Amino acid sequence: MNKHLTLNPPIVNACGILSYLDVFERLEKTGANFGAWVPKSIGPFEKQGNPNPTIYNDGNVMLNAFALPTHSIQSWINEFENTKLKKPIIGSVWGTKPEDYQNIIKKVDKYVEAWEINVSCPNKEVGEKSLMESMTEKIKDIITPLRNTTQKPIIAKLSPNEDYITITKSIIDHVDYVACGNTLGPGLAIDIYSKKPILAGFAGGMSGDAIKPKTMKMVNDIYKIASKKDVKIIAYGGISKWQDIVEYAIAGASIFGVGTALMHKDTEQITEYINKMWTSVENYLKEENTSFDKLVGCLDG
Amino acid sequence: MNKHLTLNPPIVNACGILSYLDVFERLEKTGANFGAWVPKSIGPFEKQGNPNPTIYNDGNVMLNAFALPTHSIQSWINEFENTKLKKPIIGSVWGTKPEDYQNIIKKVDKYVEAWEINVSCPNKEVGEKSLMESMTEKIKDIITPLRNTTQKPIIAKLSPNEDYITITKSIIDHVDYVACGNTLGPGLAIDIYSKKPILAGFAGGMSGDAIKPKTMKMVNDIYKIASKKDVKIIAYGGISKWQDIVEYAIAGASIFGVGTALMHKDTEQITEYINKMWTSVENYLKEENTSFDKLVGCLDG
Amino acid sequence: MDDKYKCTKIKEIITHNEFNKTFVLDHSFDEAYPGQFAMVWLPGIDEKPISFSAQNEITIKKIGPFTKKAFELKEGDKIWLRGPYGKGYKALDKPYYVFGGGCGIAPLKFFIKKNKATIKTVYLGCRSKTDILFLDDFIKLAEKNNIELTIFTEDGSFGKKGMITDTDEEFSDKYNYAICGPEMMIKAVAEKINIPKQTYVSIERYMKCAVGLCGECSFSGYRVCVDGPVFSYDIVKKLPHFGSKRRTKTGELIDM
Amino acid sequence: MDDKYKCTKIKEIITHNEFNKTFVLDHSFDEAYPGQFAMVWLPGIDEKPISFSAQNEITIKKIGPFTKKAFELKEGDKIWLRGPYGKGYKALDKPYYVFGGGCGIAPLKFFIKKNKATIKTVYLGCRSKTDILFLDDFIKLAEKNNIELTIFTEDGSFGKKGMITDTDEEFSDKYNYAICGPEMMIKAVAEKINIPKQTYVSIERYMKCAVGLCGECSFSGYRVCVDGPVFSYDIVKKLPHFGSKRRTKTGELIDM
Ligand SMILES: Cc1cc2nc3c(=O)[nH]c(=O)nc-3n(C[C@H](O)[C@H](O)[C@H](O)COP(=O)(O)OP(=O)(O)OC[C@H]3O[C@@H](n4cnc5c(N)ncnc54)[C@H](O)[C@@H]3O)c2cc1C
Ligand SMILES: Cc1cc2nc3c(=O)[nH]c(=O)nc-3n(C[C@H](O)[C@H](O)[C@H](O)COP(=O)(O)OP(=O)(O)OC[C@H]3O[C@@H](n4cnc5c(N)ncnc54)[C@H](O)[C@@H]3O)c2cc1C
Ligand SMILES: Cc1cc2nc3c(=O)[nH]c(=O)nc-3n(C[C@H](O)[C@H](O)[C@H](O)COP(=O)(O)O)c2cc1C
Ligand SMILES: Cc1cc2nc3c(=O)[nH]c(=O)nc-3n(C[C@H](O)[C@H](O)[C@H](O)COP(=O)(O)O)c2cc1C
Ligand code: FES
Ligand code: FES
Repeated sequence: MNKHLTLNPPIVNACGILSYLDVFERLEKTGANFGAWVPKSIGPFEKQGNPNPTIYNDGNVMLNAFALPTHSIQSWINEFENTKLKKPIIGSVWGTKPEDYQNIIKKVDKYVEAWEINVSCPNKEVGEKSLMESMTEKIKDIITPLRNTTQKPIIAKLSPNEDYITITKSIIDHVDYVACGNTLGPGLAIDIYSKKPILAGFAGGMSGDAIKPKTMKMVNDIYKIASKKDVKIIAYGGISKWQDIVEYAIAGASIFGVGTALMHKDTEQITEYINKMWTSVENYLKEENTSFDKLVGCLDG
Repeated sequence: MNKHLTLNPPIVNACGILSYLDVFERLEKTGANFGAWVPKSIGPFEKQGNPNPTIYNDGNVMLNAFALPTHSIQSWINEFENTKLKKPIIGSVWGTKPEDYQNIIKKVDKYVEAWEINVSCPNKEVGEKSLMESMTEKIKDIITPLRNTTQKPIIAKLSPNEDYITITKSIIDHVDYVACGNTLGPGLAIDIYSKKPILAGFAGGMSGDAIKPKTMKMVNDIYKIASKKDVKIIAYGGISKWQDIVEYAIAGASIFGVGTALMHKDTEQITEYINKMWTSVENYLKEENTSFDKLVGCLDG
Repeated sequence: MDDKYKCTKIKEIITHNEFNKTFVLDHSFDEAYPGQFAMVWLPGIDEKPISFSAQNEITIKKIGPFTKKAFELKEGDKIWLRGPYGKGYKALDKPYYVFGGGCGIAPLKFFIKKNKATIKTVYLGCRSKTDILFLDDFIKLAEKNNIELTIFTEDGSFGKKGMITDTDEEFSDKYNYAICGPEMMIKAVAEKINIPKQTYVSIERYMKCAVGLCGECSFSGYRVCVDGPVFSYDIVKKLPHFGSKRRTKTGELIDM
Repeated sequence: MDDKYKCTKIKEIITHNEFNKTFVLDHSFDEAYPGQFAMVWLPGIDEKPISFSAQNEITIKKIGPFTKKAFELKEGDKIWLRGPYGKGYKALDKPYYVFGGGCGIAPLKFFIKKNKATIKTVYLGCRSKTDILFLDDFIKLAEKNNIELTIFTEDGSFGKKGMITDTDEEFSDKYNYAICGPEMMIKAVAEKINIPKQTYVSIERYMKCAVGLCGECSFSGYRVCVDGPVFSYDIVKKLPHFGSKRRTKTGELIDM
């Protein structure tokens, strides 16, 4: 029997967006009704990530090349110890080898309700190789031992840039959720006056509305495998309006992460935006005379 | 010595856009200054492609699942025989096996100035398998014999969805150009009221502004290989303003194809739009005190 | 600009005769003007261009698989449209003569309602009385707005007996002329009028994208979806495909 | 809305002293208002938040690698900015007292120029006369617009000798208060005024995205780039990080 979360509403922030517990607390105080919070991916060693520019929004696509800045596990624990958050926390973790994941999960396990295993960041640090090469075997080796590391639900966050069907099949018996997906690409933006790449990290993962159709296909492809194994889907990719949530639900997702769409919004605006989003989904369910459970995966095609 | 085209300006329509010789003639008569014309991909047997809807534009991304409709080679030849086009024609060809490509090229060779080898369409026809699986070996087998089939420049149009670096290396000695790239994805769009996929072909290739950063990365990655072998690059993907042409040139491209950006434009509007685009590039070159040749591939990063 | 579908409901169905139905929609396309069309989608079936016969109305003639499916729709059913698309009939400086034949009558009803004051004369031509769509509307519109209305039926079951081209009226360049109907009828009427610069006609070709990209709807190189469907007859009459050639779903150019 | 860079040229450089320069730009950010900032990019180097000191002006204090590089720029050189970002100082119902310290004087010059009629009094506090940026502008602005101007220098080289908090003026709730400067100075001045609801202060934190996404600039959970940089002191004074904690480039929360 797989373990699933009951989130109310089933909306979370995408990992790397808002990022810190104090930001989540501020949003809870303002009344923002997220169903759970996903702090920035925790890594095995302190690092600053890339210098600025770390993002570039050309009006159509968001690129980011943060390259996973992270502080020490101890200073993360200090933050977890002191938090007054009411909603559950989904921990995100990254590493360069299976032991990294296990070590972090062991140390931080008691502070979170589920673990999102980030094996899909497409970004590189300047001069470095890719932080995580998403090869099937490597991902399998990372994910498989984790059932012995934690009792919490395990979410594999996969990349839309890899052969995600083969990867999903190789891990499906060891996870409770598949998260589809991380950023697309990576993509390159060039400044025509300096003739240099805009991002200090050269290329960056693509996110926002622009990637939605690709992630939608990924959700539906993986749903066809996962639904037979009691594995659920989290959708991340270009969710910006209530219709996107409905669309992802029809494709097979049951939790929805909002990332790039929160851009340019202050605390009050995020609160209003998120709360209206779920109300609108509920109105749709009423009008269409259906339920959320019936909607999930009902794609007729 | 590789064979290269001299196009003035180095701007073409993307294949599958405008598509027919009479449309190109109309644009020439109206004064639209394209440097060459690329008719719809010619295939080995008559087929209608998918039923409608064949496109879906959600405002951020264009999806299409035409699935390569094509009429008989003889009726293509009739059109070529009767055309009054002044600008050169770049033939596009697709098939399901190497012989398909060779047959079509032999029959149509005298009407075109170059051949674009489409080995990258991500679309499927309803109920069919993918029309072309872009596996490295298959592409190599398609491209390699073509030097013996035609004396015209050979352009391999590759997909951004595959391991294009490995593919490029396998064919680089047998082509004059690499075209980057075909549509991304494919992506899925779902109608939330019918709960059906919008495209009759289920999923569709993504195009337009949304895919530009990915194709830009592809152009630059392939330029690094191709520039050592006297192979040039054609850029297709989200070109919608003169700045995009400059950006692709800096990344390494020397011919530029415009597709989705022509959406919603009538004949007069396309004419004005295209003619202004190249003038603006020339103004930039003057202001920046540089030349087009110096620009190509000058990315400093 | 996006090309999203508007999913709306059918408020009312007007059955004109065995082959023609008008679907009144819940949603009004306020930007639509006469001569423009929508891409009408029936999920799982197909999607086809259909002209607006009012801002919230389309009129469909049953001729093949898609239109047959449309005829199975009931009041209250959902229907999907994207658009409006294309160039329609414009209100110009001079008053109009309007000529409608067959199913082409429907968009002209929209044109006349929108431009009552600038319509001088309406000619309608049909096989028989039952084929005259919106007959009552036309009669009322003509009476109220002082519009001359002349109707020809081939079988003489209403109005004058004969073809629309049987009129012996002389046409002057003090007027504009709008024609909508089968391509052969357009040709015959426009030649009879013989003032091509002031004559506007609506052309149909097979459509896929409807946004000017695919070229499938090419009419001697004009893309009907963006350059038309309404063209000046001055352009149309010189085009080799006019009344003669069209492209099929494969893109092949064949005789009409 | 996009976040593209505006590549503009440096029209003029004003060297205030060893550590402060103002860059006058060819391009005017017409939407920018006082207290807002731009992300200033030097390609190949880094990108940092800098406040507008006019619609076409930024003032930079040399303190580290980025600002050092900026100081190497010459007139005519290109410079890249995106923005304006954040919430600035608003013109409100009641007239303003304005308090500027150190580099914080620059954005306040912009505020005063934009809102001349509603400024009652300006206090500036600096270590020494050479540190008072835009001194001539302030004197002229004060004279022309009947604004009281009081300047404190720690070494007494201009105006009154002492700290800005050494004033013995009594502050009433008939006014609004704008403070810009180092966090400790903000705290001292705001506590002295003691009318938090009518006091607006500008906060700095390390920034990466500047569009509210990454959370790096969190100031007790407020994202300075979108919720600030200008906040009501009523909010700020209750925040545990005020004057006490900031996040580093790794995201770690450390003592200031
Ligand atoms: C701009 C435009 C506006 C239109 N407005 C209307 C309208 O208001 N009401 C309406 O009923 N129909 C209209 N049509 C035509 C309508 O799109 C077709 O009748 C419909 O596509 C037929 O679909 P089907 O599957 O029922 O029949 P099909 O099997 O597709 O067609 C049946 C027969 O009609 C011919 N045909 C189909 N489409 C066309 C075409 N576009 N041009 C010429 N011949 C064709 C076919 O060759 C075949 O012989 C319009 C078409 C265009 C291009
Ligand atoms: C909203 C906002 C507006 C600003 N406006 C201006 C301005 O108008 N003019 C100007 O000169 N500077 C301004 N700054 C500060 C400016 O961004 C930093 O001084 C600059 O980033 C320093 O870069 P550096 O590489 O030169 O030095 P760094 O090596 O990055 O910094 C040198 C020292 O300053 C500290 N520091 C750096 N940035 C900050 C910060 N944001 N908050 C607190 N301490 C910091 C570091 O810890 C270090 O001790 C502003 C900052 C913000 C957040
Ligand atoms: C600025 C930024 C930082 C991100 N950081 C992380 C991260 O640390 N870990 C991770 O798993 N995903 C990260 N992502 C990916 C997002 O969680 C999400 O998968 C992706 O952005 C797609 O969702 P969106 O289109 O709603 O933004 C980041 C994305 C952005 C834009
Ligand atoms: C409607 C449509 C039809 C297309 N048909 C073809 C085709 O037949 N052959 C081909 O090689 N590419 C085809 N493409 C891909 C384009 O040539 C081009 O590579 C892609 O759309 C990216 O360019 P854009 O973003 O400018 O549209 C098609 C694209 C679209 C949108
Ligand atoms: S239908 Fe007109 S161009 Fe595609
Ligand atoms: S700098 Fe990223 S949220 Fe403020």
